[in-house]
Amino acid sequence: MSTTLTARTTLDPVQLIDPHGVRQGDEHYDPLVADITDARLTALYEDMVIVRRIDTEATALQRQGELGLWPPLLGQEAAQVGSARALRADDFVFSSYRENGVAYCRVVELVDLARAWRGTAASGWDPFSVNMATPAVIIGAQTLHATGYAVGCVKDGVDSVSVAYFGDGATSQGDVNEAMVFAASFHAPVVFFCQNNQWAISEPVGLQAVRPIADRAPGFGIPSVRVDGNDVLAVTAVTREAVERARSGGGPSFIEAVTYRMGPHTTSDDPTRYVDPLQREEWAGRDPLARLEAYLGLSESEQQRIAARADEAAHKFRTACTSLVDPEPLSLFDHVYATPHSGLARQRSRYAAYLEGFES
Amino acid sequence: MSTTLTARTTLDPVQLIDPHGVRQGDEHYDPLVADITDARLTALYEDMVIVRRIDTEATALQRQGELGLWPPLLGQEAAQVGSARALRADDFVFSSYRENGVAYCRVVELVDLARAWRGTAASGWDPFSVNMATPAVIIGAQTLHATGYAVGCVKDGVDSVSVAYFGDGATSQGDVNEAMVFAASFHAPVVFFCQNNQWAISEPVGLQAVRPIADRAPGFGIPSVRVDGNDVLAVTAVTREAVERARSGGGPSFIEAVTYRMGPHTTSDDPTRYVDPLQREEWAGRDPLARLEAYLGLSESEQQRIAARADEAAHKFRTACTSLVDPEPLSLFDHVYATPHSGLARQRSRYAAYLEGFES
Amino acid sequence: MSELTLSKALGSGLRRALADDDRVVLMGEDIGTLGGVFRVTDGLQAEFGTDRVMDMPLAESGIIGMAVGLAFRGFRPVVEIQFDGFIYPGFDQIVAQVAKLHARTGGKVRMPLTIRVPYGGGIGAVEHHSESPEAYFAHTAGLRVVTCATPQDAHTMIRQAIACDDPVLFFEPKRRYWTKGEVDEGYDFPLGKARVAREGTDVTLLTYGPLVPTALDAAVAASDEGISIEVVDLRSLSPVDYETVEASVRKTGRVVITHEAAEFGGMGAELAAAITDRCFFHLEAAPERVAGFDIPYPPARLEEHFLPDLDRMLDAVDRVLGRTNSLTGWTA
Amino acid sequence: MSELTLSKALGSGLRRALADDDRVVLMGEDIGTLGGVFRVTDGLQAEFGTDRVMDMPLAESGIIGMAVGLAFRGFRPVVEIQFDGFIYPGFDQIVAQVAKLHARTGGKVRMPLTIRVPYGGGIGAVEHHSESPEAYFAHTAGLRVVTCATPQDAHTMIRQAIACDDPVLFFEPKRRYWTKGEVDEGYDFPLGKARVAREGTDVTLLTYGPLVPTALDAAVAASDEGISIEVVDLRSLSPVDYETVEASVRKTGRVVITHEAAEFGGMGAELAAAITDRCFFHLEAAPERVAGFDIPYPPARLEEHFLPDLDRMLDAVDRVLGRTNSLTGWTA
Ligand SMILES: Cc1ncc(C[n+]2csc(CCOP(=O)(O)OP(=O)(O)O)c2C)c(N)n1
Ligand SMILES: Cc1ncc(C[n+]2csc(CCOP(=O)(O)OP(=O)(O)O)c2C)c(N)n1
Ligand SMILES: [Mg+2]
Ligand SMILES: [Mg+2]
Repeated sequence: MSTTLTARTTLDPVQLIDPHGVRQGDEHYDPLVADITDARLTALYEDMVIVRRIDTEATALQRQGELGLWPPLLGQEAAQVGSARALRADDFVFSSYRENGVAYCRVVELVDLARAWRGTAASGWDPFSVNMATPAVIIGAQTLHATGYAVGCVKDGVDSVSVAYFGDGATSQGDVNEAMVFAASFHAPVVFFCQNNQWAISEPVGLQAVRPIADRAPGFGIPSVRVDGNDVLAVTAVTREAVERARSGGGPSFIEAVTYRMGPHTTSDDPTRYVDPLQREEWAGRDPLARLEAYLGLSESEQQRIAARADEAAHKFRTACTSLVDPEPLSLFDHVYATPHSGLARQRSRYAAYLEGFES
Repeated sequence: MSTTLTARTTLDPVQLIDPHGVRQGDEHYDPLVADITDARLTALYEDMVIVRRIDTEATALQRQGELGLWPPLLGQEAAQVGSARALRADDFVFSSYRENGVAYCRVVELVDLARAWRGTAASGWDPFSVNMATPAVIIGAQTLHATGYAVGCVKDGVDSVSVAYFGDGATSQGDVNEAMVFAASFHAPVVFFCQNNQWAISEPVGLQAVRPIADRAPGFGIPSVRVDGNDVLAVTAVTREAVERARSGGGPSFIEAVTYRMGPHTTSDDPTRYVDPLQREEWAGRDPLARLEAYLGLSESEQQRIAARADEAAHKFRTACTSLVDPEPLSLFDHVYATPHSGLARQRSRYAAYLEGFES
Repeated sequence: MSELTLSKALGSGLRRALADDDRVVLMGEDIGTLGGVFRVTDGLQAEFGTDRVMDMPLAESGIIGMAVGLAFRGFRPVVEIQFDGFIYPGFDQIVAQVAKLHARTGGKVRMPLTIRVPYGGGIGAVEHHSESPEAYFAHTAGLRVVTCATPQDAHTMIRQAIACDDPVLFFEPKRRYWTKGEVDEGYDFPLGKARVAREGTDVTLLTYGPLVPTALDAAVAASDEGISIEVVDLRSLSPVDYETVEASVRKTGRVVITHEAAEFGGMGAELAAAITDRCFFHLEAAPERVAGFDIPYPPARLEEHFLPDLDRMLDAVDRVLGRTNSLTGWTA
Repeated sequence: MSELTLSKALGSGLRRALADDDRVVLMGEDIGTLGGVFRVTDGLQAEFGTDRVMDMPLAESGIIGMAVGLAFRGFRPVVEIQFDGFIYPGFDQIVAQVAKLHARTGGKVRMPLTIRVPYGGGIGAVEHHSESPEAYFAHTAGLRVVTCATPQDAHTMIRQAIACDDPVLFFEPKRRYWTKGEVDEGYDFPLGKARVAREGTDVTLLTYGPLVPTALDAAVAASDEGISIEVVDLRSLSPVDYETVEASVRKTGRVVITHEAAEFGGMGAELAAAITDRCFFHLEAAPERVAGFDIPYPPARLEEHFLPDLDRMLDAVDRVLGRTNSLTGWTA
């Protein structure tokens, strides 16, 4: 297997539905998605539409001053939905900041996606309620957490697996490489899911890697595969394979989902400074949603139904977001420690007294 | 070329003289060492004998309390001498702490090898006088320095190259992996020379890498080769190839020299706790010196001449080492900064006054 | 003389350094085409080429480690760390290599690195983007640590830092990047010299970097109440210019120290301890610290409470003066 | 009760922790077969298996990052860093993840990690093997920092640290590993409580970890000269037990603080500043610091000059007492 994967790696990424919506037969991967009927594919499409719609709404909210910042996932919907939908509820996800589509599939409450970016909380949700850690902003750090968690699953004798999401830029960080060392060494049931969206802010992937990213893992003893990250079916297939390998004691895997960041790095970014519009246009022709539309040939009413659901989600998101209130000043001191800390307790009471001084 | 190397990598290491002293023909590598006559091979043998003799002397000095610690290189003479002798004087070496054989070849003064271990100085020599940095004790850090230096050579338009020496254990560190990322990205004229001596203190190499170490580099876009590290001729050949590649604009290379640490990690270590004596014995049968003795069939007088030179070096080393005197107390404050620092100047003068207090 | 933002003043300082010495190289993430996320290096790659202004792979340890290698080769690398909170992956290379190589080699190897770190809060950012890690580096022997508060100082000091043969951690107060001020390229002073930003007689208000403007505002507000505050902008955190500090404290007998970093073990601790040691019999009251709380930098909607502001500074001023607080009516 | 070395007292504490709670896992380089380079974990892998006592690949960031993941899964990882100077590659994971995850997640994710760090000098070692990095961590909100000085405390405190739901940096005074003392496994006290190691009335000598025995020796020497020194062993550096410290300083009115770490920005700075703040009108003299110099840890043949010793402590005691120095005849 690892040979098959390695061979694919450097050459053509796995693709099951091409940019024109044409289904590509694949001996190896077709059986892995045999259960994905058109109805289920439509559900994946719906996920992607909703995720994109929320993302657009978030960008609008940022422009209106309701969010401090937002990192759009535009263009990466298939990579996120296709992989996240291949997981079991008891699997655990460690992600970076752009994985709002993954979070959506983990059933994170919409409002929870906004908290950190609105600045009302350091992060959005209870990781254990959805089995997904809140985003790691320090690039690459979460890949080690995923590895440790996976080793913990083995220790606990459960067959849950963990998935680490990270970007192409992250692959340069020591932590990501150490994660591969440790995962291989401990045969950890972890899936490294790299969304190669071609950019680390303004830096093209070529600065981070002179070979396809997926080529790196085999040298660590980790089978890898390169997949068309804009093909939700192919992403599902390779993720299922990797998750199944992990679950059945086959150890770690590495997936490079080749995709494109169609928007700015964040709402603060000005990609016109560095993105070649021709390149972007080329990638626009590989849009993950468009190809499913072509493939599925959904009726207008079906399209409208989905759009309405997406608008509803966006509306819900907006309302919840704008009604988020600022935390109490003294909550500053909460949860820094799990157990009492005399130094902090003193600081808290002094600040409380100081604030009271203003009131009286 | 990178294909050839990759193929070799996982399979049999390059070997030109086998453990029994039998010359193995190799289409690819023979031409690279065509100039190495038996006389020159004898010189390499002499280097190895001297290096081993100094190493033994250093261990004895440590046992006698003249050195605080010593990291023996026993068993790794061919890897160190074979590679170091493939360099030009203007190339620059960044090493770890065990590379005393490399330092010897860079013409580091013998006494300078002892300073740090005797505790009379933080490190031994002026890096620019021999074009070799003093050892990096933090595992793996030097690989990045080598990469930066190599990029500097390109900027300066010179064809010097840099070589980073490190161990099998070091390959787990983020820094070593980042060094490969950066070297590949900047096409740096650097040679990564990993002495896989099978151990990182008590940890077998299998804990750090589930695949041959040399397999890791190609994924970063760096050609690699696995060589019999106890075969000085083969080590010379592969190092020459890598250095030449770097010098001629071909970018970085990675060499895994497969060898064995025949002694303890350092004189503080107790390898009986973890080394399988059978494994050690097996490696004793692959001794780098023995095979050259068998191959060269040196006369007794020649052997004696070499032994005498080695004894002389050991004697010189011992005398110089034991006559190293303790530094002046106030030298504590020297060279912390290159330019005056008011805080430290004050501390120095206060301590000087304090010491004077004792005298009066 | 021209009026520049602090960001542009740094950029013009970098440009001068690049032009004056061809061993100067700039390294960092997104500093090339993009000109850095704060645009400090805007236009420099276009002017000096990719060889002098290098976009680096995304790995701080790698960037700093490579800069060390370049310094071995005689270059003067200027590294940009994108935000304060991203310096930690490079901490080992800074603390174990950059700081120690000169001493390790008995002065043979120089490490004239400048490591630029946009730091501090007040910009409404998410986690890791508002930190003040200066104390870690000030506690590290072998490093110099400086920070600027005005466009003029930004320009002058970045050039001083690059010219210095020692490694310099150069902290840039990111929320002041857009502050404008006159910049005279010819202006200079010794690296490490503190600045009396405003003279006063009752209390010394000691600060640096992003809080200097706030301290000056506090001094203005206090003067309305008849309190004369002397504001000292330290500029250098290692070493500290104790000559200037002592002169001020001996005059006022009272000192308030303020910074954004967490109070416990922050620069304020060292300053308070050293001032007490040096000026014990001149002190009318214990030095007061007004600092960030000992918590991770909070979410944006709480940062106004975390950051020392005019009120908290004046509250402390009142305390060292033994006065009922003029704003809160609250007594020490 | 049994007489144990400090190293063995730690080992027995770890054994108890492993036996008492099956979520405890030990992780580190060479801690398995070898039992750690200081033999603290000797025999534990044989007893508890490779699943509970794990030799880890050589990468500190990886080890700590993996421990974070295990903590997410409900484990209580105990990480051994081989020597003080090797903690820096793991600094980012400690400062940006371990310290902040509980706060980041509003208390949802606990990080009950214990990070064991053999620290300090005096063992004649080469570079990076004698450092005292405690101040970096004490300045980092979200961490607890403790250090032990006796076999009893070593045993008790390592168990406290492992049982604590917060991350604890546990500093072990490596040059005291072979000190012997009685250990009662049943003895306990609240984590963070300081210890008056010797009562006295004239001067408070405040210290922790490796210098506690030296401070006690100094107290004995001083008593011969009629000076009564109270030695306070802090045990916890974050938080500091100021109740105990204040009580002592209010009694003596004079304080000397001593540690091996560099003086500038070290723990002594925080202690001096806080004591001055809390006890200003009780202080007869400014707090004195006796610390390592602001230099990289020196080569072994110079370390006796670097390390605070009895003479330097007594010299400072004389200074806070305004006495001509009894040993050097030198006056402050
Ligand atoms: C350690 C660290 N260094 C720098 C940054 C600043 N930064 C944030 S995102 C980013 C680019 C990340 O690129 P990639 O990994 O490809 O993810 P993407 O943003 O494309 O999803 C950078 C440099 C950071 N967050 N952490
Ligand atoms: C960052 C760091 N962590 C841990 C150590 C402690 N240590 C010193 S040598 C060593 C093993 C190194 O193994 P390897 O890289 O294979 O080199 P070898 O000793 O075999 O030559 C370790 C763990 C260190 N020096 N630096
Ligand atoms: Mg990317
Ligand atoms: Mg080794």
